[in-house]
Amino acid sequence: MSAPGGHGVNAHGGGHPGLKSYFGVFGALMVLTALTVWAAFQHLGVWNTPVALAIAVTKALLVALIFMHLKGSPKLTIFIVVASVLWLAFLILITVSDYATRAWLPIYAR
Amino acid sequence: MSAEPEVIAPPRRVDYLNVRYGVKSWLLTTDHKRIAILYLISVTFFFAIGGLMAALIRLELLTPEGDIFQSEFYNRIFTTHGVMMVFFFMIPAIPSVLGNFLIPLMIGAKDLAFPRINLLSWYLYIVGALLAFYATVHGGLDTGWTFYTPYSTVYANGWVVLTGVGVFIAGFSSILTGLNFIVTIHTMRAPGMTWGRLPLFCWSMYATGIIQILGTPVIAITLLLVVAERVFHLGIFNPAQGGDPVLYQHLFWFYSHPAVYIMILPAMAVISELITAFSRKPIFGYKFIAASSMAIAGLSFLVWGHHMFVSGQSIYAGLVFSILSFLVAVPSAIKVFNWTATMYRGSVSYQTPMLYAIGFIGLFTFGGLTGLFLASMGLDIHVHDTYFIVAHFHYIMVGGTIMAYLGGLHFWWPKISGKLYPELWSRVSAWIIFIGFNLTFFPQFILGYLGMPRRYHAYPEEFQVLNVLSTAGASILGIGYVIPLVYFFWSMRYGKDASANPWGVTGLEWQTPSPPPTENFPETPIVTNEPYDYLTAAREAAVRG
Amino acid sequence: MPFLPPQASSYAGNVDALYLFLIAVTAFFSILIGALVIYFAIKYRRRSADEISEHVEESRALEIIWTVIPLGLVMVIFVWGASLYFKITRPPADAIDVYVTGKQWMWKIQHADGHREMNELHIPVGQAVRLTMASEDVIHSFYVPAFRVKRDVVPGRFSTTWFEAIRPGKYHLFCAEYCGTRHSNMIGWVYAMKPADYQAWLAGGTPGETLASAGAKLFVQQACNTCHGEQPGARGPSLSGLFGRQVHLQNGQTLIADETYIREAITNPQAKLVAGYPPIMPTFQGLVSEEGLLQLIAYVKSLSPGPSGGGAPAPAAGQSPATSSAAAPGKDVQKP
Amino acid sequence: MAEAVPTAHAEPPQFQHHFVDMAAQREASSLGMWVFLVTEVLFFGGMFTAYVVYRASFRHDFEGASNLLDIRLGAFNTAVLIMSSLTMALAVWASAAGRRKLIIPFLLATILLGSVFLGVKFLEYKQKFEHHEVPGAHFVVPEGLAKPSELFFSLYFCMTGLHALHMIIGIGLLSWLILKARRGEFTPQYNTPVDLVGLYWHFVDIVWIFLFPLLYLLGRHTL
Repeated sequence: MSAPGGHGVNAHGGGHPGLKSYFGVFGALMVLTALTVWAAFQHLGVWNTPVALAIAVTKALLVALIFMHLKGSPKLTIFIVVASVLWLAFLILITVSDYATRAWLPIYAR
Repeated sequence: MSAEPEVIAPPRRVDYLNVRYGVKSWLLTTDHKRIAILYLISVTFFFAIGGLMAALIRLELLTPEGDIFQSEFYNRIFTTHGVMMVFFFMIPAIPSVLGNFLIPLMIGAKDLAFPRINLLSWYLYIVGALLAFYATVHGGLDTGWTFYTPYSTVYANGWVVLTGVGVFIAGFSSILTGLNFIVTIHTMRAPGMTWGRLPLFCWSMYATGIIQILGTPVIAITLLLVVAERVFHLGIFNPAQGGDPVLYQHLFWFYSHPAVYIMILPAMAVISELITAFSRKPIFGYKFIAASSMAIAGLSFLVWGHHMFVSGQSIYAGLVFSILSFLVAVPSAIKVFNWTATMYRGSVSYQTPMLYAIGFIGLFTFGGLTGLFLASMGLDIHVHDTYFIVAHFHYIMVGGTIMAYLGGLHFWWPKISGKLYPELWSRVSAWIIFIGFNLTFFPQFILGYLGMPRRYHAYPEEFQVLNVLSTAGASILGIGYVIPLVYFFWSMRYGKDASANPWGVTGLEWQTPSPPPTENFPETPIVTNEPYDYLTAAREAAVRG
Repeated sequence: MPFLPPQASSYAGNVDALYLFLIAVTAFFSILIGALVIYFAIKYRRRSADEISEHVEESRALEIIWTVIPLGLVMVIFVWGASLYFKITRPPADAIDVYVTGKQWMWKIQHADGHREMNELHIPVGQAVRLTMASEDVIHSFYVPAFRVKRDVVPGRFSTTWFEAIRPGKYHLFCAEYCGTRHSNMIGWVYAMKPADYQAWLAGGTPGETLASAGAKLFVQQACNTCHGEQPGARGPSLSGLFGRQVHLQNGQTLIADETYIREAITNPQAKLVAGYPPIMPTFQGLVSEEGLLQLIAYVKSLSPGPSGGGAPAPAAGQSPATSSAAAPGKDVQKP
Repeated sequence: MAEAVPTAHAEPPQFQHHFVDMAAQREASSLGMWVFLVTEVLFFGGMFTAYVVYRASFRHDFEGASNLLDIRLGAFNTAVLIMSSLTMALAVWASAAGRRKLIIPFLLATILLGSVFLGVKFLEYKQKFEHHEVPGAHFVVPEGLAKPSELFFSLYFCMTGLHALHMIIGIGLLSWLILKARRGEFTPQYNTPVDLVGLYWHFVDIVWIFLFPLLYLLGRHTL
């Protein structure tokens, strides 16, 4: 599983993304930050939060895949990252489902 | 001390115990076996504290009126019993004592992946536990081990902050142990030790590690918020300032239900090993037991709402939690059926570990089935927060985890100490524990359904007979637990020396001398045959013999 | 059965039926597993030190059997438990209202017609009783074992539950959620009485001011009527007939106006803004005590038709609370 | 990780003996770090859950309180943190590519940017103290908002405070790296500490990437 020791190997054998991709990601992150600030002031009605979250997720993916060289990491590492996000989703969504469905019940039995 | 025997002993073999002496060699060790011994001692100490509190509770409940202690003091006693037992005994016990000692041995590794983080994990445990112990000695707290808000954040006056910080720090010890197990099992298996040949002990420990990693941080942040709310008067869970106590319960039980699987999965790990070792037969349904450990690890995170059926949680969320709570019971049933099937046409011996294993199967089955009462929403309304619940989780924790912990300690004691424990005394204490346990907790099922609430200092007269029975059982149970402590110490001095494989069972840990050298194996073993393959082991022994 | 508490409420029998079924299931499987384990331990005991057992082939069929059967069984128990839960949580329409306030270490109980009791609750047999509960400090839990009813009383919101006594008697009332030093003294009695005895008890006590009329006074005193009047074009939504009705919110959601919604509208009005009305209502959090909130809820419920309106006096027809300066509306006039 | 033990074959001095070879040690270290980051995700996750639930309950107060935060400082801080992520990634690249002379400058740049971030954070906190927006005894409910706005500030201080604490720990780790780099310990065969601290730093940046919109931007469209 591990590449032979040598030039440019990182902690788990995956090759290092080149310099160009680092600066590319940096630029993209800056643009996305400006975009999310701009988007926050637009009246998108119910879409404001989803847009802000989508941009944040994109930025997080950029940092994770390139800066944290998740792209090219062994499948196990990617599986671990996905598991953590999934468990966070379990925690948030199931807790929110309790609050969302509290008012559904009619007061008296039919 | 008796006179030294005249005969000159043969040159002593160097093992992990006699390789170095002195306090520093223990307090700065990175050898997973020595760290397991450090955990064994500290975990036993806090079990004794929790056990003492249990004795005081049972003493007080002999009479309907609260006449031995003030209410305030009684509340602090049962809170200390809960905190000490849950956070400082049940959760660390099997993983950090048996898991630490055995996982490297079972997979043919020299040590865990991160030996120094393993020592750090012990120090975090000791710092956290001593903080909580300091709080207990100076008065303790009276919030219950669940720290429900707004009582714990606004109304309670006791060492909530210090105990919360202690549990917070001990939580990181659990995280680091889980992290060490996961990485070790992934990266340090001996050649030939594929996932399909991994002992079931390691499978369950791996599943426990996953729960420790994914669950513990949530209670860490929840306790931090409770401490912050008490210190800085924030209103995060205080309804007067807009906070919601039910949200605290969601965050608390998101960890605390998987935590009960952190307690039972290691017990299942030990039982899988004991049943196949003492039936001298390959385990029945290896893949199914391993898969059900992983299924439990996954499903255990989706069921926490069954603690909140009556606390104002929405009915539809309750439906989801109830159906998932029933689903998580199925893997446990699969394991019990597979263990029973393993004994079929085996060669069953009645040595003490097997007595504990058989006791475990009976009590865990009964305890697990009473869980179905609590998962069904309609019935939980009546039995929630009564002694029915107390009896259920004691059947699982005491009848299950502690029986398995004792069984495991007896089974691997020759490997840990190099000495054999006294077989007669251990069988006697096993029976005493079994009888004492049932007499203590079975009456509590009846008390619970009759309606006696939990955490009551005084109770109506009609419950007294059952409570007296329970206290009688508790005294027997207490004696039963002291006996092993005595003869384990006795065996270290006077026990017969143990061979590498005193039980004649398979497993890499039995192919290295007892007690093993610091580097576990002279040279890294190559695994060739399937796990628990007694036929091949016997054929090879015949060829060698 | 010596091991069951008295079956004193309408659904106690159903709960015990599920309980006995589960006891049967537990006994069956425990005995099955226990017998098998002991039988195997004896029949296949080790006869010689180095005896090796023959190989037993794993059977996938057996594995499937003892996965599917438990799965089917637990699903049956789930459906039974869930249907029982639905039956237990929703009161029949003709339930009378009782208001309970949990306070550190006592139960303050108020009947709709003004009777007040401490740690005691007198109810008629054969009549459904609906509890609207609030807590003034920490979480308590109203628990009557004989009725198989338990409901946490969470501070900051209303909790409701109901029961219908079917056998006269004196039954324990416990607080089931740990609430501090005298948690085990926060107990009391529920007296289920034959209707005749209940009426005698009612006549005996001198009812204080009814909750609804106290609520009406508070409604005027807090100047709620300046916005929530009956006249068209009022700045706040009309409250008559509100309880139990569908409410359409500004963000498109619709929900049923129950106690929790009305309480939230008082303590945190911005949370659920009603469609078609400006969000100008100030919060009354801290201005109205728990008692006051109970009274306002009782008053609002008295404005809507249905049983809860029956017992409580309602303001005279046509004379809306907005305009009535006199605080004591007529006692028996039904609101249209 | 670094007590130097001379070995026979060509493994670097930091090789731990209970591993099979250096590659296995690297793989284990990286796996261990990622598993640790999982616990960090759920550690912050608890507070995000509380935030999501309370924002749904008190939408108006949360949006109003969020508009009181200084968006210029927030955006500037986000940019600073992204830049520090770049310099951190370059430090990891330099250590892996054997460009020893560049390691320390990039680490210093990361520490500098981190300190700038903390400085701005300190400025914001001081501003809040002056405006009585700190929850507790002398919290003043901003006009036009109700009591739950204090809940917003409680969550604001808990989340950004814990994030700042993680930044301080990160800066401590970076300084430890500089000490090791000065001793010339990092070679292309052994740059694990730099890589692991890099993973930690990028994670802390990701947390801020989510904190910024949720805390600062959620109510701006209502202005």
